[in-house]
Amino acid sequence: MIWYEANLVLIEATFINFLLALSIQIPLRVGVFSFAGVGSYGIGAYAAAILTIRYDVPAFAAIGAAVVLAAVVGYLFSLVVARLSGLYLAMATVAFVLIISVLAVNGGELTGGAHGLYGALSDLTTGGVIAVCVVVAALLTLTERGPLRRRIEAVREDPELSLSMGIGVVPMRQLAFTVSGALGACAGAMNTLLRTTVSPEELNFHLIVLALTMVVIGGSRSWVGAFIGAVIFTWLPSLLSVVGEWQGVVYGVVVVLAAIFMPTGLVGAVKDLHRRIRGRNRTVPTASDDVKEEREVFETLSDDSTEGVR
Amino acid sequence: METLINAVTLGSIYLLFALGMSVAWGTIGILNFAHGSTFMISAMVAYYLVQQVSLPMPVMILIGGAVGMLVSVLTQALVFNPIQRRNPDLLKAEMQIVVGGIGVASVLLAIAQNLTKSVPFGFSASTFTIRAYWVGPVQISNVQLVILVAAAVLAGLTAWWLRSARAGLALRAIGVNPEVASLMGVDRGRMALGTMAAAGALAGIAGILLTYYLGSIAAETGDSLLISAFAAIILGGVGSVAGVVTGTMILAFAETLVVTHLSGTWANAVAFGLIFLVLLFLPRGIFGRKEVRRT
Amino acid sequence: MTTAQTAPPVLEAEDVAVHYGGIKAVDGFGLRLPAGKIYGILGPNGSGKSTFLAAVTRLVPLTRGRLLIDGREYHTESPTTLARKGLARTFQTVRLLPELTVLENVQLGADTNASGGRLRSWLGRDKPSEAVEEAIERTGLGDVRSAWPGELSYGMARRVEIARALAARPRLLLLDEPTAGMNHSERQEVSELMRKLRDEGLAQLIVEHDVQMMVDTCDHLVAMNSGTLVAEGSPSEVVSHPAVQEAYLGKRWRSHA
Amino acid sequence: AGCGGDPAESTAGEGLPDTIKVMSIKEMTGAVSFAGENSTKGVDLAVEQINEQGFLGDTKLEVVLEDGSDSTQEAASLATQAISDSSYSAILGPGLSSQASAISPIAEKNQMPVIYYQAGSKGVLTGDYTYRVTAPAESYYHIIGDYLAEKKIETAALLYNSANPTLTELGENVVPGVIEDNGVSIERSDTVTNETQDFTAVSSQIVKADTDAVFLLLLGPQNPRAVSQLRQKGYEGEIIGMTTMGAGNLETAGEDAAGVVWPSNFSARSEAPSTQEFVEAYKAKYDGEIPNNYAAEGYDATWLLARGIKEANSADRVAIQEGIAKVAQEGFDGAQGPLTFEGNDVRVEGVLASWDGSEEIVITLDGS
Amino acid sequence: MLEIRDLHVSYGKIEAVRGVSASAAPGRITLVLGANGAGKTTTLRAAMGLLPVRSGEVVLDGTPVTGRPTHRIVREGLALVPEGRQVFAPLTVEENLTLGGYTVSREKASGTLERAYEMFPILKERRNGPAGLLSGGEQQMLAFGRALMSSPRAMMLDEPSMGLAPTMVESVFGAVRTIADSGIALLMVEQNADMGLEIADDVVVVARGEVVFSGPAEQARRNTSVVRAFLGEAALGS
Ligand SMILES: Nc1ncnc2c1ncn2[C@@H]1O[C@H](COP(=O)(O)OP(=O)(O)OP(=O)(O)O)[C@@H](O)[C@H]1O
Ligand SMILES: Nc1ncnc2c1ncn2[C@@H]1O[C@H](COP(=O)(O)OP(=O)(O)OP(=O)(O)O)[C@@H](O)[C@H]1O
Ligand SMILES: [Mg+2]
Ligand SMILES: [Mg+2]
Repeated sequence: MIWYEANLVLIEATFINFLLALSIQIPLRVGVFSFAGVGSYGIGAYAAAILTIRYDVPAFAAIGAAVVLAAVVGYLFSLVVARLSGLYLAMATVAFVLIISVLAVNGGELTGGAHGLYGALSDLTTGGVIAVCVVVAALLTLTERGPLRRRIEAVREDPELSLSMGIGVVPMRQLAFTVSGALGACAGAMNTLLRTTVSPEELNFHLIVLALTMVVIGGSRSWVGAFIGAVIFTWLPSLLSVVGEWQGVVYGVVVVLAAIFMPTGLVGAVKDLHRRIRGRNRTVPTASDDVKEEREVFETLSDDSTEGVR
Repeated sequence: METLINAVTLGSIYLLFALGMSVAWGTIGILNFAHGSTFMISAMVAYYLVQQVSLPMPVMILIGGAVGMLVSVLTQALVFNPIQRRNPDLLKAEMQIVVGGIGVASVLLAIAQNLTKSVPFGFSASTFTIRAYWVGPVQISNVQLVILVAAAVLAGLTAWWLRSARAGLALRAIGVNPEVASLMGVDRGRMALGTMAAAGALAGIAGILLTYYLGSIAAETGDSLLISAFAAIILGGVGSVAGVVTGTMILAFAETLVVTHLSGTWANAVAFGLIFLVLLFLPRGIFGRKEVRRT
Repeated sequence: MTTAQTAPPVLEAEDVAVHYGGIKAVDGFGLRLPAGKIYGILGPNGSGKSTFLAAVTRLVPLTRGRLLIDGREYHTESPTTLARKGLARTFQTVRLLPELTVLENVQLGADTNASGGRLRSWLGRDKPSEAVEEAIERTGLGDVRSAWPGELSYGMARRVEIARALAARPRLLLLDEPTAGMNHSERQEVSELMRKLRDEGLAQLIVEHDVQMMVDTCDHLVAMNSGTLVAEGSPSEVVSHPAVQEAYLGKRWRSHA
Repeated sequence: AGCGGDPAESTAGEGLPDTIKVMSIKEMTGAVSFAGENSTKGVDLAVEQINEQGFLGDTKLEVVLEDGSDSTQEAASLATQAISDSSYSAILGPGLSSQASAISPIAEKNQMPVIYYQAGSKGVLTGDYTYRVTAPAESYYHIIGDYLAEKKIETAALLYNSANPTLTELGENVVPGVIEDNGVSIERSDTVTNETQDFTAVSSQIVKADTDAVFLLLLGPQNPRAVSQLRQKGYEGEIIGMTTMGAGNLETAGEDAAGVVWPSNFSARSEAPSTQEFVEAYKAKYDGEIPNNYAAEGYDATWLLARGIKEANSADRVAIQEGIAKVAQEGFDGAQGPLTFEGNDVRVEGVLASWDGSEEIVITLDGS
Repeated sequence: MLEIRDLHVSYGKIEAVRGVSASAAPGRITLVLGANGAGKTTTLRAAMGLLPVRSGEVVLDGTPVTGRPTHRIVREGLALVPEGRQVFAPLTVEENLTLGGYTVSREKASGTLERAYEMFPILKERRNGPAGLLSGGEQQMLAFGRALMSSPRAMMLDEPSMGLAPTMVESVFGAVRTIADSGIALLMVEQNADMGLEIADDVVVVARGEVVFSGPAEQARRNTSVVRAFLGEAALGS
């Protein structure tokens, strides 16, 4: 219990980061390299802060409103960037994030300018945050099995093939942007309400980098990966403080090693292992008898010589 | 007019920085997020050297280039190459490479922050002194001149090499399909190492010149340049030297104009808004090759 | 089968053209595919066969022309609606999803027309349907159903493609070089399968360079060259057509005719 | 926690335990480690003095240093750890506004006294439990007035970082007010952001405006660049800055920066006796090193806390808070000179610091 | 002379090739036949250094090249036309061909470039267009032409006729014969057994990762019934 209280900030941050990581991971799963979720994080953070400070809206109503707003923005954004793909799209979304942060700095009264907003006191509890995450994870589980998973795989790996098989690629992508916006905003809003403040400094390139690192190292195909990534990168800095001034170096080395040795993320690494074990037990569809038979057939062919036949 | 020169100088700095990154990315498909730290570490090593012995600018440039090359080659050999070996599919490896680069960048940044405590450092101990000249009504300094010339020459050389030399073609082939490139007799490992060496040297040179020009840089300087460079490369279109040149210049002009006529606060918004707009109309940047895809 | 004669053709394409800048990949080609028949398209490399299939499946925009399924035009509809109307296809290159097993790849085909509401089909329990099992069995993929596409030989991968299309239980099947990379006995198996499917009422349009197999399999052949139609008719008519012989068939076939 | 010093069991006025434990959350790594490092030196010096003097009687003050780096989450997490560990009586807080704003509500809710340094943003001091020992520049910036008069400055340009709350506040409200109060007109006002590296374009504009003075309100590392580039562009007027010019930040600009002045909350050359005492002690402890403002603030923060504890005569957090409040009402002489408080926020007289090309000096104006 | 001796290749625990031997002498064509999944492609890729060899040897003109990196093997004079075309899609046709001649001198390359264009005029027509937009058959021609560019001493072809129209198959096979006659050793995997046998000098039949027959093509042609039994009725045409 003491441990829980002492590390409450990190525990909460783990779940917030989990949602943030998901907002990057969801588009990635359908093959869209988008960081717009980080921008939604900002939208959600500010929306929740403004609603709480100015209008005294209850926590879950503020979060809900922020989520809806960001989901709509996410959807509209997907319409705007419909023609973009790959790293070009990634750049456009980075631009989106940075523009949002500039807007926050220049938002005057509304956003509190460079100071940001503070005093967003609410009744959001850690339990509430965890409950939201559990619901999100449960919903995502449904997308990771059966037909929906296959559709998502198809849209990511081969959009054209998906089309010819009756899978709407464009709606799927729009949905991904919308969900990503909602999740990002949820993370941002809850973080603001837990910390009671938001400042434009939070919305920077490092947040993008953090979100990406969590997803890639945890695993980009399943919410479990995002969760593992969130756990690692929320707690790693604290754990590393034992190495003192060189913690930054150790942190970097850990990231590098993970990138090299876990090409499909931690979750992928576990799956690969499982696959390998399964592969060991699978026998080649070969029966030596068959070969023998075939060889006998050919013996007759080489009536005068069996040269070359082993 | 002076604004023009200032903008072109800023553009040239971005260019020097982005050039190496663009070449590595556009050819062998390595998007190196440690490019900024490589740049910064080169300047930092040169700084520690120049504190010991007062060195002239050309020597400093050589040192910076050498350090950048070394760092970059080590990054390739120890991080990117193992990633690619384990993941022959370039597209799949792309993300790992980005994250690996982020890791390397944090290592280098942490080292530099530790050593300098993030206090800015400069080359005031170098024998080089900055002089400003008046060319008609325009003022231009000797560092600006060096930067302009260096950027033009290096960009020209890179473009020529990529276009005419067979090695340039081989590099692009590696970027498309490393396995088939090796079937053509291309030594992928060596080519990649060579490219990264060149990219690193460019980063190092940019680090030295920028430090002279700004007077000082700090450990975090490389990171802020990284986003700008990334943006400029995308804006111009990946894999084209003309693209990087255009991209960096547009970015520099936009920023300069905003800073001088509007307000620095909006510089980022305008620059990135511009990139956003351009991408909406040209989804693969200004000089980007169209994606070859057919049914 | 009198209805087949009176009913409109399953697929009708009229004066289809697809131009890429100066390149006229297809330039005024068309055919009428009745229900329960196998039609084949022959033509030299680069004559526009694959492009025609892409146009028919709405994956590339038409420069001009008319497309009809069951007598109804569909130029403006998306490829997805076509799939739901019972059109399935394979591609000239192998396009399996690397992170799904063979079974899952085939299941993907069946997902298109899974019965029940969309929500149920997305979220419900997931057991290989009858159509999937049948497709796997008919293409002889039983042994490798749990393998990953990367582990398959080329010919095996092609079968998975066919199985995936079959799993959708289509009414109209378009096949682009389905047997490339298979040896003769394997081709014969595929050919037999197609004929059996035809007898079950499936209309098929096949593009293939194995003339012998085409002659054995198809009810009707259409020959194209440079994006246009050069000959049409029964297999024997078409292979003995001088223009086809000249542009397409090798010496072996020429001497045959 | 078994020993008699468990503050959870002691109540106000019950006397002090053998040791009082305090957590010091400082940025020892990352982008602002120079601040954490120097501040910590000041804290260490103060702790040494307090314990040697027996300022708290037999009670020893124990400061546990934790690295909050430049991460908000880390700093907030450390604060929670301190709060939930009942052996901690108070927190010497971090210097980044973002970190402080995250800690303040937690501290307030859990009644944990925190004393920040730097952290100039508005949202930092929101309740009774949080204090700050760095006076906002606006409270002493007016001392530049005499300098403006002496130098007969009539026109000025302004360049500030609009992404940083403290600097924005200065650039938008405080400095223009001070300037205009002194009859100087502002000809230009430009802004840059945290990422700005290149000041040439804006320098050209400022040179063109040809003002008598330019005010630079920038981040530490930006200062030498802006100064060098202004001078390279041929700017010859006065350059006036703020505290970020201190702490050796102008060193890399060398000669270019000679003559730059700024109102500062602290200068080692200040004549205030308590400052000189601090400087001497500091030099003695750290091999003749001259303390900068971060060190002075760390020192003052620690002394404020120690005084508060003595006043409270208890290790109880609530009592300590009340003790600090009492000390704050009276003020005291610290490294930054005579300190007074406005609410929970410190006020100092301020000095006019200047860079003479190789080191920091203090300017005393003899005119008017 | 290209010799593959007792090659074993595995994918993890799966043994795909279990002791395959095949050889091709200069000026001769060895045809490799076998069902889908027999291990033909695996053999060629392993010989080329694209897959790790578990045991066995690959010898080119007396020099063992087993286990060397692919680009070194190419420089030794062995070329592979990979299965499934594998052209560099975004590069132009001419750039693809130029890359094929990466290991030889410029003069020599420009000579072979002309030869390739002569053989496949469509490539010349499209030389400045991206290779990825070519039709399937056109890409196959490009892949073949590209391998020619390196002027190898020995060449391995993995189903060169796949996706080619009959006339094209004839001209490619004609070209293969011509190349062999110029003194190059050829190892060719083909599913088109009847046409393959017409130009081949030797035959190796692989089944489930093992060689079940190897001998002169003449023998196979004479005993058509056996080949039929194995490859199916249609194997030798009707
Ligand atoms: N997107 C495109 N852009 C430019 N040209 C194209 C494009 N798609 C196809 N072509 C060209 O159009 C022509 C027809 O191509 P298509 O793939 O339809 O031929 P095909 O008949 O299927 O040939 P094959 O039998 O070799 O597969 C080819 O010359 C090809 O290069
Ligand atoms: N990457 C892989 N991992 C595991 N097994 C593989 C892999 N690649 C091929 N195999 C298996 O190895 C065996 C031989 O495959 P290979 O591709 O060599 O056959 P092939 O003779 O070329 O067949 P085809 O005529 O269909 O091209 C097959 O059983 C195949 O499933
Ligand atoms: Mg085709
Ligand atoms: Mg094969």
